[in-house]
This record gives sequence, structure tokens and C-alpha cells, in this order.
Amino acid sequence: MSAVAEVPEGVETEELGYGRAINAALAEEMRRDERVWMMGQDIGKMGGVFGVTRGLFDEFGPSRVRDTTINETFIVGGAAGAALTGTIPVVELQFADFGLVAGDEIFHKLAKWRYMHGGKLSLPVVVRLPTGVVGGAGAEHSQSLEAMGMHVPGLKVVLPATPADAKGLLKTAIRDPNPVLFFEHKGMYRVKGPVPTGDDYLVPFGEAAVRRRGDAATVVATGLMVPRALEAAERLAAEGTELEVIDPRTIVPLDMETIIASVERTGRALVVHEAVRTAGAGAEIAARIQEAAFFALDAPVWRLGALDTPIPQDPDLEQLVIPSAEQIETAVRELLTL
Amino acid sequence: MSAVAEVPEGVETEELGYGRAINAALAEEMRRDERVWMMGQDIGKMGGVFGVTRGLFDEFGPSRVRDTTINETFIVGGAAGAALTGTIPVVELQFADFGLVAGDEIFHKLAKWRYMHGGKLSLPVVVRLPTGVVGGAGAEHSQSLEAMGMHVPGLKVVLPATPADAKGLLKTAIRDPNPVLFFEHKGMYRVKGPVPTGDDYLVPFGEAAVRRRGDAATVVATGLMVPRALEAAERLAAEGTELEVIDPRTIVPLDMETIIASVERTGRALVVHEAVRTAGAGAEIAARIQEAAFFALDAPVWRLGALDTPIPQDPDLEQLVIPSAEQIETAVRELLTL
Amino acid sequence: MSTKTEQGGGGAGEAEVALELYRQVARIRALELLLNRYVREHGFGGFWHPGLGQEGVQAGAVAALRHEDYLFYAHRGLGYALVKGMAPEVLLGDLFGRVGGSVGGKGGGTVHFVDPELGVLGQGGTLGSNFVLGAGAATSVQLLGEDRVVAIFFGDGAAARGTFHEAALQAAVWKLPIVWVCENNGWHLSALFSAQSPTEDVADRAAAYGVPGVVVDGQDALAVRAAVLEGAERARGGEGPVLIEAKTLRIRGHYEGDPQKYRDDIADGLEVPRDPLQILRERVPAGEADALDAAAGAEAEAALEAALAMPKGGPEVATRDVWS
Amino acid sequence: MSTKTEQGGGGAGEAEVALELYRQVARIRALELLLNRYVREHGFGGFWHPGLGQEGVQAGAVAALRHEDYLFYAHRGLGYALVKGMAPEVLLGDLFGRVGGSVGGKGGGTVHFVDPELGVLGQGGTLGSNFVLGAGAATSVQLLGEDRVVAIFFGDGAAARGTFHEAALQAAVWKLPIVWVCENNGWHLSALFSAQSPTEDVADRAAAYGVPGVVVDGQDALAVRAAVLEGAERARGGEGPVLIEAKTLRIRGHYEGDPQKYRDDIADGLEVPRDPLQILRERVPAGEADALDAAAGAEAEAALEAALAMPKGGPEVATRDVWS
Ligand SMILES: Cc1ncc(C[n+]2csc(CCOP(=O)(O)OP(=O)(O)O)c2C)c(N)n1
Ligand SMILES: Cc1ncc(C[n+]2csc(CCOP(=O)(O)OP(=O)(O)O)c2C)c(N)n1
Ligand SMILES: [Mg+2]
Ligand SMILES: [Mg+2]
Repeated sequence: MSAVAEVPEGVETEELGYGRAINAALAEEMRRDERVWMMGQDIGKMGGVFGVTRGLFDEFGPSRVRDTTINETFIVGGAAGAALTGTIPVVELQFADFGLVAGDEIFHKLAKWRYMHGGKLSLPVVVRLPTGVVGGAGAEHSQSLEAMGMHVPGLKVVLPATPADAKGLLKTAIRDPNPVLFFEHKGMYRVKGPVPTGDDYLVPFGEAAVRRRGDAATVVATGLMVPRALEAAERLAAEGTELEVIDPRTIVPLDMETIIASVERTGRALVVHEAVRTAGAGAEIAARIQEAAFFALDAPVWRLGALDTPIPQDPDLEQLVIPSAEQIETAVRELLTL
Repeated sequence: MSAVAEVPEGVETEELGYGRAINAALAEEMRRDERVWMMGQDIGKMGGVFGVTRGLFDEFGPSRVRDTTINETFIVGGAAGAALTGTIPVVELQFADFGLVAGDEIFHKLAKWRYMHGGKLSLPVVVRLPTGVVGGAGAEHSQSLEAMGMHVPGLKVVLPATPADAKGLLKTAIRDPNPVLFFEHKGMYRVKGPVPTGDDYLVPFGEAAVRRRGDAATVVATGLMVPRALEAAERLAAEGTELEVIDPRTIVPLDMETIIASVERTGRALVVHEAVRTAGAGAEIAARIQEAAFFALDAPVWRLGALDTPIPQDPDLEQLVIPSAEQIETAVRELLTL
Repeated sequence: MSTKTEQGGGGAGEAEVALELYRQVARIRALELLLNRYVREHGFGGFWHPGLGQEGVQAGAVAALRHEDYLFYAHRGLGYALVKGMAPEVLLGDLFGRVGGSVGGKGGGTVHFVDPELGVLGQGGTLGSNFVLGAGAATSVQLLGEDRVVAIFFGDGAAARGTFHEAALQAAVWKLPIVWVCENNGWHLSALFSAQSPTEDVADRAAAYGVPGVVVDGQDALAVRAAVLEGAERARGGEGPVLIEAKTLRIRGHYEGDPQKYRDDIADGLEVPRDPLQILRERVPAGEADALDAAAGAEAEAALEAALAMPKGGPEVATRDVWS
Repeated sequence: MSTKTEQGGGGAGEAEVALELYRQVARIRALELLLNRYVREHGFGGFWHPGLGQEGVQAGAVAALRHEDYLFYAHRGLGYALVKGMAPEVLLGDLFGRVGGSVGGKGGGTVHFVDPELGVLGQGGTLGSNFVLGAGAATSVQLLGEDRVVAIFFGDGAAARGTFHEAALQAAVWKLPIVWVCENNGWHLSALFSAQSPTEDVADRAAAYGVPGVVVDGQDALAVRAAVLEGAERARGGEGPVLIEAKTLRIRGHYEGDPQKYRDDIADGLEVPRDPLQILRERVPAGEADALDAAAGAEAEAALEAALAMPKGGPEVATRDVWS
């Protein structure tokens, strides 16, 4: 019963920030495969608005690291067209919210074109989507929209919560022949952690990570809510209440087996995400938990998520609308009384 | 125990198609309020690709019934700008799917601008979204995307399932000071039913309709799934199994009271929609049912929805991916054995 | 079939080219007339957007492409893919949602078909997607240092989509090998182009992107071919995209069955004013033309029969191909 | 404040206009310099996109508007709203997320502020939304038969968004009363406009929409005012939109704190080449200019103090205003 290492035993690691880990994955994959290239706004000389692509322009040059003008429909739709014709684009939108500026390109072209064309086309595209609150970015630059990707068939949806996973999942995404929405949390770019140094450290899709073992209740958390859930678990552990904290890491595909196995032991589940609670990915996960483990549940499955409001711009206000470690702790305490 | 009338007792009605009922609502509201106007592609002389706006151009003229070119971002974003400045736009997208072409305008401008501006702006806009399968329209023209509207705070989301509701809900939508996504089912335009003739027949938002009373199980269905659920209920009734069929009519706001009260009586619930099951509105409804009525449930809450595939173009194939009356019937039979 | 597309690229002799274009226009025309009858008599599951009268643009432009060039076609007719080399029975199989079609009944809103081998890459069910998809394909070509151009077909209505602006600016700056072929048939659904465009020609918009804008008579397949050949050569040479606007006519409704109440400019017939087939006929020996007409008619009949004989898919078809 | 905006509309005397513009540029400048210092010293929760050096465009253009005209501003600075008549302490209150601001700390990505009374209607946190929103507002004006124009500000980068194309075509066809004011400061974030535009000027794109495209020196507030006045009159007259491109300079980083490693054209200083304030100074009596400078400085200081004294909102602020 206790915290679990972020990286499997025996793997050689270095201490790296989440943003640097993404940068390493990009560099390694571009070195490995000539066909991999990038485009986006300010990803070249500037290295991206969040500095994630720093150095790649110098190493790979203006042809493989392309600055675009302000044209999200081209960044995503162009990536789709490039993927149809033999290259592997990894594109960056400056904010995940801008995926809605390219809604047709993401949800129609990337998600459906293989199917619409009878499987004769493939769309190996990775769309990097800096997601979540970052402190003052406001309503149109702070959303967590992964549920939309989960609802539209044809898109893989990834939500790394640690530097190691940021690297391992991105490398897997780039090697995946399907379109991948890679929701990297822009509020976690500076979070440091052990990151495997190896060129082929791949984190498979569809395998949840048990971040902490326990038997009192199961907390399923994604992205920024993973550290917050672990913080809540620490506090409760001090009183001998051991939570099991599970990070699905990818919600398409979604590893329900690990979640169900846990809930069948604990009998209680809380699902937490930063996205708006209403119709968020947590609703799907909660619905599936009770479908599969109904008779093992001692209490309803609960969910925490952002309130039904846009994200306010002020950094103090924005924290008031998304779940805090305290709220997770309080919710679990209450859930345990049922 | 049996079917419930589509219109309250004593209200004067005429037999009208679902599409005609929408047309009547538009005409009545434009007569009532000078500020109401429309724009969209081919809504003028042609009366719209589905003929819904027929006659309105002749009655109200080219200024209030405006044909646009092919510019969904303007149709929706322009409606937002017009609403900020004293008029009440009711716009038509030819297919609900095209809402993703105007994703920024719907999910950022319409949904957030009042909030972002401290409540100083209002956006009385109705976006008419012909939704669902219609027989051969294919993957990019047949989706049911209401869950996206449910997930993003600031949008009301309406799903009429009868001609009477199509009229009454649209009139309420036009009079609502908030942005409304009006998902009219394009496969139901020709479905006839009794429609109140009165100029001010308004169906309030947030009031579910109990379409059929029963105590064996509760079926929550929206849009095209309402008639299919009623068909399944008819069959089961022949054997003395009485289902309660509830049509929420609006999912934002969502009338959970009616649903919970029913489930507390029946102890079993099935949620059905045409939208993809994964991360659909049904996930939210199912999650809320078990949150509020867990200890009254005899079995898990089940869901039916479209499979995890895009909608195939062929009219025979498309029916294979969305729930049928038979599948609803079978699911209920199985649910009753738990 | 690909002999033709190779010819298109090379400097085939005048007469030879005219004959080949006549053959292609006749093939498209035969399919158009056959489908027109079939769809009106039997209907089918989907929307058929007839290209009757626009065969000259489609044949002329695609004939100017090479086998290896990429094609993003539009929704109006089958001519684009037919001339690029796809078999007519496969195209009809797609139209009728048969497993023998190239997409097995799963192609979107209007008929979709695909053949990566021939560079036939699809069509955006949402108008305007072609612009960004095609520009992306052209970026691949540039990255891989290939000698291909990307032909992007679109209508006068689709030209209004913002994707054109976003893709065109980037394509012009990156000098991507693109030929934009606008089939301006004067209408986008019930809207008159002339009522919805602030300028007389779509080609007038080329200046905003610093690219050549060419207006050509879309009923003259030879003229279209020449314009596209020139544009394609320019694009291959690394000089960037060109916009070619072919003026043509929409003879039929937007979709077959469209009552066209909004329209009073022409009768609901099958006659084609300034018929591209007749215009070509003057360039080819009558006897050969008659023979090609007959062959085209036979090909179309056979294709229809073959397509209708193809089975439809079942659940296994509906659920596969979501993932690679 | 609205006296000025009225003046903007009417034929105020040369000297009077120059003096008023000087006053406005000085007011913006004082706020810019104050914020520059404040943000660097204390930071704040959000992104401050300095408009230092672009005051001439903002003051000149807005001064040409009338009180009742609508304004969709851009993200670079506070000048637009200040000149339209909003109080500086309210603008700073918004910048600092205070309840005393016009949006109570809830305005998106970059600072947002609003004042429907003054026609200040917002700014799209997603670039390019202004084009469709503004065209919609202009449609309202047309529907209601009002005598207003809609001024839409945007940068040389935002001009690439597809929303410009979609809105511009419709606005031109409907002859909507719009003045597009492009602040071309040569950069969109780290990208050089010259490297991302196929044509030399944004104004070159006006021809695609059949509207006038005017290039004006953005450092000369009087020239900007004259151009916008003329365009606004044309729009009021029902002749449709105009595109005015004001050439200006981005002196500072994209946001205050941007290290600008991608840039080597200017030093990281506060000097403004071709300073709009100095250019105006030559047109006004030195004594009056000095007095206006002093007043502007005092106004800015007082506004900062007032804004910082405003309380921040709590949960009740965060959760209200979702619905009307
Ligand atoms: C984004 C989008 N908006 C609207 C439609 C519906 N639609 C299909 S074809 C068409 C008319 C297209 O006109 P044009 O581009 O000129 O092609 P044409 O039909 O004349 O060949 C419309 C409005 C669509 N498919 N996609
Ligand atoms: C749709 C969209 N894409 C990207 C951004 C991020 N962004 C904010 S400002 C900016 C640069 C804008 O350049 P320009 O329009 O020239 O205005 P300037 O900053 O030079 O005043 C970018 C890329 C955004 N806000 N919206
Ligand atoms: Mg057309
Ligand atoms: Mg700029």
C-alpha cells in the first residue's frame, strides 16, 4: 500500500521536465524516421510559445520544422493531407482550445477519412494540444476538451500526467498509424520527474498506470488531477486510509480492466478530471464502472470535474472552478461514509 | 399504464409534420418580433435543403431571410455579433455536422462571451442543426453531436422528438436570451403529429416529457430514439411488461427530477440515444442516475447508442450502427433479468 | 487507362490529344446519361450530384495530370476519377454502396471513392476541406522531393470557405505544387455565384495570394487541358500554385431530383449548351467519334450491370476500417 | 470623453484635431510606459501584449469613429478602448482581474473589456473571430437601419484566418458598414509578416473582395484618422466595407517578458522609431503638448492606483454570468 514509481524498475532515467521530455521524444522520433516532421505556429526559431520545440529547428531545419502563419485549419487539415501521402506530421496547436478552430479537420478528416474510404487511407498524425489551466489564460485558452475526442470514433486520445509518460506516450503516438490527439498539460511543462533516457522507451496505449495502491477506494484521475489525487491520498494515508489511484493515461483506448479490477476490490470509486464535469470523460468512466461492477459497489460512483462555467481569466478565480486536492480529499471522505 | 398524449389535454391542434411545425414556429416568432431574422445557405427562395423554411422568404423578404454563401463561420459567428447588437438571429446550418466547421464560433463565442464579458453581453441566438441519420448522407452529414454542446457550459441544448415539441421548443428557444443549439432530427421532418395551433404554445426548457407510463423499467430516450423506445414498449406491453419512457427534450437544462423519480419507482434504467454511446449524453445521464438513485437501483444503468464507428454512407449500413427498436426491446428484456 | 494520363503529361500530338479527350468526355457523358436515367427511375441511397455539361472541365483538367499526380476531386460527377483511371464499375459500386466499390459503401455524404495507387485521394464531404488536405499533400511532395503536382477541384461556392484562404496563403508562401481547378458552373446549390461573389471571377481572388489566376472556357476540354498543363508545369518547376477557373454550366439540379424552383434560367432537360462533346467532335474524324460513342455507351451499360450485381456489405463491413 | 469621439465624426478644425489626437496618443503612451514598468516589476496573472509604438494607429482610427459606432478591438494594448471612451482605471481593473474592471476578472486569454454603451464589444481570444462577429454586428446595423459603422481591428497575422475570407465575401456582397483596420506591425508573434505573406501588403487582398484597400502610415495618427474617416463615410453611405492597413512597428516582445530570441531587428528598448507622439508634437503648441503629457502621466498613475485598490472577486464572481 503506497506510492508507485513513475518508471518501471531498472530503467535508466534522467531528471527532466515534462516539456523537455516531450522535446526529447520529438527529437528522437525525428532522428529515427525521416518521414516525421512538424508544423505549427512559432515552433521554429522561437521553439514554440511554451518552448517545447526549442532546438529542433536548429537540428532538423526549416523544411522539417515548419512555422505556419495563423491557420489552424491548414495545420490540422494539412497534416491530414500530408499523412495520406507518405509523411508523418506532428503538429502543434498553441492551445488545445484551437482544436475547435479546426473542428472539421479533427473530427471529420482525421477521425473519419480512413473509414469513409474503406480502410484504403491511413492518417498517421499527432496533434499536440497544450491543455488545461496555466494561470490567467482565460476561457478560450484553458479548456480541457478530451471528451470531444473520446466521443468521436477514430481518434486516439492521450493525456500524459508525468514527464516519463509524456515522453513514452508521445513516441508511441508518433509510431501509431492512427490519428492521435495528444493533450499535454501546459500547466505541467515545468514539472520534473525521472524520464527514461532510452531511444525506444514506449508507453503502450490502453494500459492504465496504478499510481498508488490501496484498498479503501479507487480514484481514477487524469492529467493535472493525478498529482492532486496523489496529494489527497497522501493526506488520507496519514490516517491509515489507503486510496488506489489509477491514471488511465489514454482514454481512447481506455483500460477499463485495471479500473474494474480495482473497484471490485475497493467497492468505491471517484473519477476526477479537470474538464467540465458535465458530459466529461468521467461520465463515461463512471457509467462503465457501474455497468461492469455494479454488484461489487458499496456506494455510487462519484465524479469531480470543473464547474459548469467557462474558465475565468484571473489565476485565483480559475482555481476555484477546477477540482483541488482538498476537494478530492473531502469527496473521498464523504464517499467512505456511504 | 400506457402511452401519453403528445399534447396536453384541451389544447387545440392541427395535424402537422415535424418540419412544418418548425416552419410555423419560425413564421410566428418572426411575426411577433421584428428583431427576429434568419440566415443560412439556401433558406431563401429554395426554402432550405430540407424545405423547412419554405415560404418565409416570400413573407419576410430578403432582408430578414438571408441566403449566405458557403461560410459557416460567418453564419454562426455573424449571428453572435448580430445578437450582441440588438437583433435575434435564428440561423440554419444545413447539417448539424457543420457545427464543427464553426466550432470556435459555437463553443467559444456563443458559449462563453457573456461570461467572459462579466455578463454585460447577451447572445440570443438559435442555431438550427439538422441532426442524425437521414438515409445515405454519410459520415460527415449524419452525426448526433449534442453531447459536445452539453459539455461546454453556456449553451442550451434542445432535441425535439415530436412535431408539437419541435414547434413549442423552437418558440421557447427564440425567446430565450441565451444561445440555443436546436438539434432538429432531419430523419423526422416528415413525421406527422398533433401540433398546437396557438401563437404562444411554448414548451418550457428543462421539463422532461413522460411519453409512456409504466413500472417495470425506465427508458430515457431522445430524438429518433423516442419513437423507437415507444415501439419497444408497445411490444413488451403486449406481454404485460410496462415501460416508462421519458424524453428529456432538453439536455441543457436537464430535468433529472422526473428521471430520478421514475427510476426510484422502477429500480431499472436504460438510456438510449442515436449519438455514439461512448462519452455521449447518455453517459452523463447514467452517471447521474446512479449518483442520485444508487440505493433504489436493482441493476446497473444501461446505455444504448451508436457503435464506435463513423456513420457509413449506405442507408442499410447506417441502420446497423444506431440502436433499433428491437435492440431496445432486447436490452430491456435482459436488464429485467438482472 | 494510365496510358492516357501519361499522354496528358507528355507532348502528345494535337489530333491524338483531341481524340483522347473526346474518348474521355464521351465516357463521362455516357455514365452521366445512364445514371440520370437510373437514379430518376430507381433512386438510390444517397445524393447524386450530376456533372452533365461539366465533362469538358473534368476530362480536360485530369487529362493534363500524370499518373503519379494527386487528385482531390469535387462532388459533381464521376468524371474526375474515371479519367484518372478508376474503373467505371468500381465508381458505380461506390455510388450504390456495394462492397465492390472502392470504399465498400462507407463513403460520406455524396459519393466518395479512392485509389491511392492512381493518386485519387478523396473529396471533403464538408466543402473546402480539399484546400487544406491538398495543400498538406503538396507539402509531403515537397518534403519528399517528389515530382508530382496536386490537383484540387472545387466549385464556385466552395471557394468561399475560409480553408481556401488559410491554405492558399501558406501554399503561395511555401510555393507548393498545386493546381486549383475551380469548376464555376454559376451556382452553388440555389445561390447564383453572381449574387454571392463581389467580383466577376473566382480567378480575381488569385491576386490576394500572389499567384496566377486564369479563366478558361470549361466547355472546351482542349483549352482546359492546355491551361492545366501549363499550370502543372509551373508548379512542378517550384514556382508555386496556380488558380484555374473553368467557366461551365450546371445543366441539372444540384442533386438529381432537385425541383430547382429557385431557378428560371434553363429548362429541365438534358441538352447541353456549348456541349463539350460537340466542340471536340469538330476536331476528330466523325467515324472515330461514332466508334468512341458506341464504346463509351457499352462501357457504361456494362459497368452499371456489374455494379448492380455487386453485393452490399453487412455488419462486418459497417464496423471495420475505423482503425489502421 | 465622448466629446472627442463626436469630434472625430465631425469636421473639427485641423489644429483642434491634432491637439485631441496628441492628447489621446499621450494618454495611451503614459499607460503603456506605466504598465511596461509595472508588469516587468510585479508581473500579473495573464498576458500583457504591449502596444508601445502603435498608439498612432489606435488613437487615429478610433478618433475617426462616432460615439455610436461599434468597436471590435485587438489584443495589443488598451488604446482602442481608452480612446473610445472607457476609463483607464476600468481597463487596468480588467487587466488585473479586479471586480472593478468591466468584466470582473473573467475576460479571456488576453485582457478583455467591454462597454456596450460606448460600443466597445470585445475581442476574439481566438484570432480572427472579430471578422465574423463584426460582420454580424454590421448586419444588425443594416437590419435596424441604424447609422453606425463597425470598426474591426486586427493584426497582420490574424489576417490569415479563414474567418476573414468568409466574412469579407459576405460583407462585400451585402455592402455591410465595416471598416477593417489592420495594424501591420510586421510580426505575428515570432513570424515575420514578410516571410508569411505572398504579397507585400495585407491591403493587396482587398481586390479579392472588390473593396478598397488603403495603406497608410500608422505612425501618423492624423493620416490614419483621415483614412478611417473616409472609409467610415463610405461605409455609412451604403457602399460597403473598406480595408485600411496601417503600417506600424512592434517595439516590444509579443507579450511583455518575451525574450524575442527570434528577433534581431531592434534592441529591447523603449524608444519608438518614427514616434507617433513626436510626429504629432510638430503640429501642436509645445506648451499645450507638455501640459497634455503631464495630464496623461497623472491620469495613468491615478488609474493604476485605483485599479490596484480594487478587490478581486471570489467564488460568487467565478460562477455567475454564465446565463442571461
Ligand atoms: C461546409 C459545407 N457547407 C455546406 C455544404 C452543403 N453543400 C454541398 S454542395 C453545396 C453547393 C456547392 O456549390 P459549388 O461549390 O459551386 O459546387 P457545385 O455544387 O456547383 O458543383 C453545398 C452548399 C457542405 N457540403 N459543406
Ligand atoms: C486562432 C488563434 N491562433 C493563434 C493564437 C495565438 N496568438 C495570439 S496573438 C498571436 C500573434 C498575432 O499576430 P498579429 O495578428 O499580427 O497581431 P500582433 O500580435 O502582431 O499585434 C498569436 C499567434 C490565437 N490567439 N488564436
Ligand atoms: Mg457551383
Ligand atoms: Mg502583427
